[in-house]
Amino acid sequence: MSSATSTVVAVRFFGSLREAVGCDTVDLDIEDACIAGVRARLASLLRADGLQALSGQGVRVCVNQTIIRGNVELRAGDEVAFLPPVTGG
Amino acid sequence: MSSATSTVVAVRFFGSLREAVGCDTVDLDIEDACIAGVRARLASLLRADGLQALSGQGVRVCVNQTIIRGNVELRAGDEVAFLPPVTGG
Amino acid sequence: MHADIRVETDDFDVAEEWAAMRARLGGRAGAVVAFAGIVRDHAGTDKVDGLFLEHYPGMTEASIGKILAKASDRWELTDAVVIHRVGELGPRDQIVLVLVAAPHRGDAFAACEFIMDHLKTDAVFWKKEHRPGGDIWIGATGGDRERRNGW
Amino acid sequence: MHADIRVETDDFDVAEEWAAMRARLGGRAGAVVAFAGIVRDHAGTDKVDGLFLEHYPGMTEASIGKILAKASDRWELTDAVVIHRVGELGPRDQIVLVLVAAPHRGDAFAACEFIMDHLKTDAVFWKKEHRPGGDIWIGATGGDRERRNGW
Repeated sequence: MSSATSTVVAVRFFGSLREAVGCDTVDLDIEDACIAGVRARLASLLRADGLQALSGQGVRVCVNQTIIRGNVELRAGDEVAFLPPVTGG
Repeated sequence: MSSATSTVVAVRFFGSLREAVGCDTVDLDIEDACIAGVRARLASLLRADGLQALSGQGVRVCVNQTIIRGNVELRAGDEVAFLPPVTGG
Repeated sequence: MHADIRVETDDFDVAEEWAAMRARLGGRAGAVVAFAGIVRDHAGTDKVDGLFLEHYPGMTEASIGKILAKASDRWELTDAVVIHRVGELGPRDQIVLVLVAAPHRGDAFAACEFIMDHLKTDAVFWKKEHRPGGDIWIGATGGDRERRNGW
Repeated sequence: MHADIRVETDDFDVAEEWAAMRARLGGRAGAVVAFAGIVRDHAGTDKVDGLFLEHYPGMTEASIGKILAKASDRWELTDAVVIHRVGELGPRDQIVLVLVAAPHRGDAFAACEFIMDHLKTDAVFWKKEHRPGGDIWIGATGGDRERRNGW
């Protein structure tokens, strides 16, 4: 999964996660071009409470607006999003 | 139930019964001041098919806008109505 | 509960009724549900050229009032409006409006559908359809009665 | 089926949406059901001063589209419109509108309520309530999930 060249992906945080992380969107240059690589990079950037929120119950991860499970590979320009539990209406 | 003096009541017909009877409202001078008296009087006034329609399935009789069952006494000025099955909306 | 019942020959304006209800709502109402019945141009496979609706002034309004009272006993409602047209109506004309406001959406949906189902079977109206083959007086259908009895 | 999905910060006008839908209806549609959600001034016993609604542009519209597709598979519908507001909303503000037209009223009622129940649980929105004690992010409640799972 790892690559020698780095990959830049956009990472977005919504709702309570946006507040916990203190950021809306960040462009991350990741070494390991996958979700685990994003998490590893975030671990070196975020405060502990922000990082913990991303692993909270019901948090879902999207790649290019599609919810994914587990780890998936990423390409340059992909958009990764962390979504807390939703509620409309 | 019968009285020597006559009693005038208004009799109304709605929907298909209004069409079958060929009349909207009629003031009837009845000898027997009750629903049976109204029916007897109508028997002498209406054509057979109109009369038959009044005894059709689902026809309800009202006195002063309240549905009644069987025979009830009437007073002068009462409004009797024959209602076919209803449907709204 | 604010309740309003009208039987009229004139067309109604959903926008006006909706705005009037909204103006009456306090901060308690979280849900408004509206149902409008529209005259269709067919019934089953038969073409329908129009309808004639007849009512019994006084008794008809009272029959609708009983339906609203039952709905209000059963669900928490803040407002209910029923407008039912009578007279000659053509295809695509509006025929009936039921507007309900409630604190919670489940109550508003249930009450609006309950009122509409009971209007079909219990409200004092008579409906004649103008079909190409002639006029037909319509009774509540078996389906209508089943829907009502399902409540 | 004509379908329209909008997520906007501006308020919507029920009258305008209703009129536009009615203008699209042919003689086939016999029933229109509208649901409007309105911001309440309390949640349980807590006062609520307002809401903040957030969405994920693109994904949110797609999540609503999936709900409409499910409804349209399940019931015979001629038209469906969903408008959902985002941003800051105060008590008594309109928050969501679901408008459905169908040949038969049972389908229109069921589809409208189905869409609304799924908007609460499956549509991509995040809601924060402003309460006197502070802001709270709200998740779909157990009751919301039960309603959705009941379909």
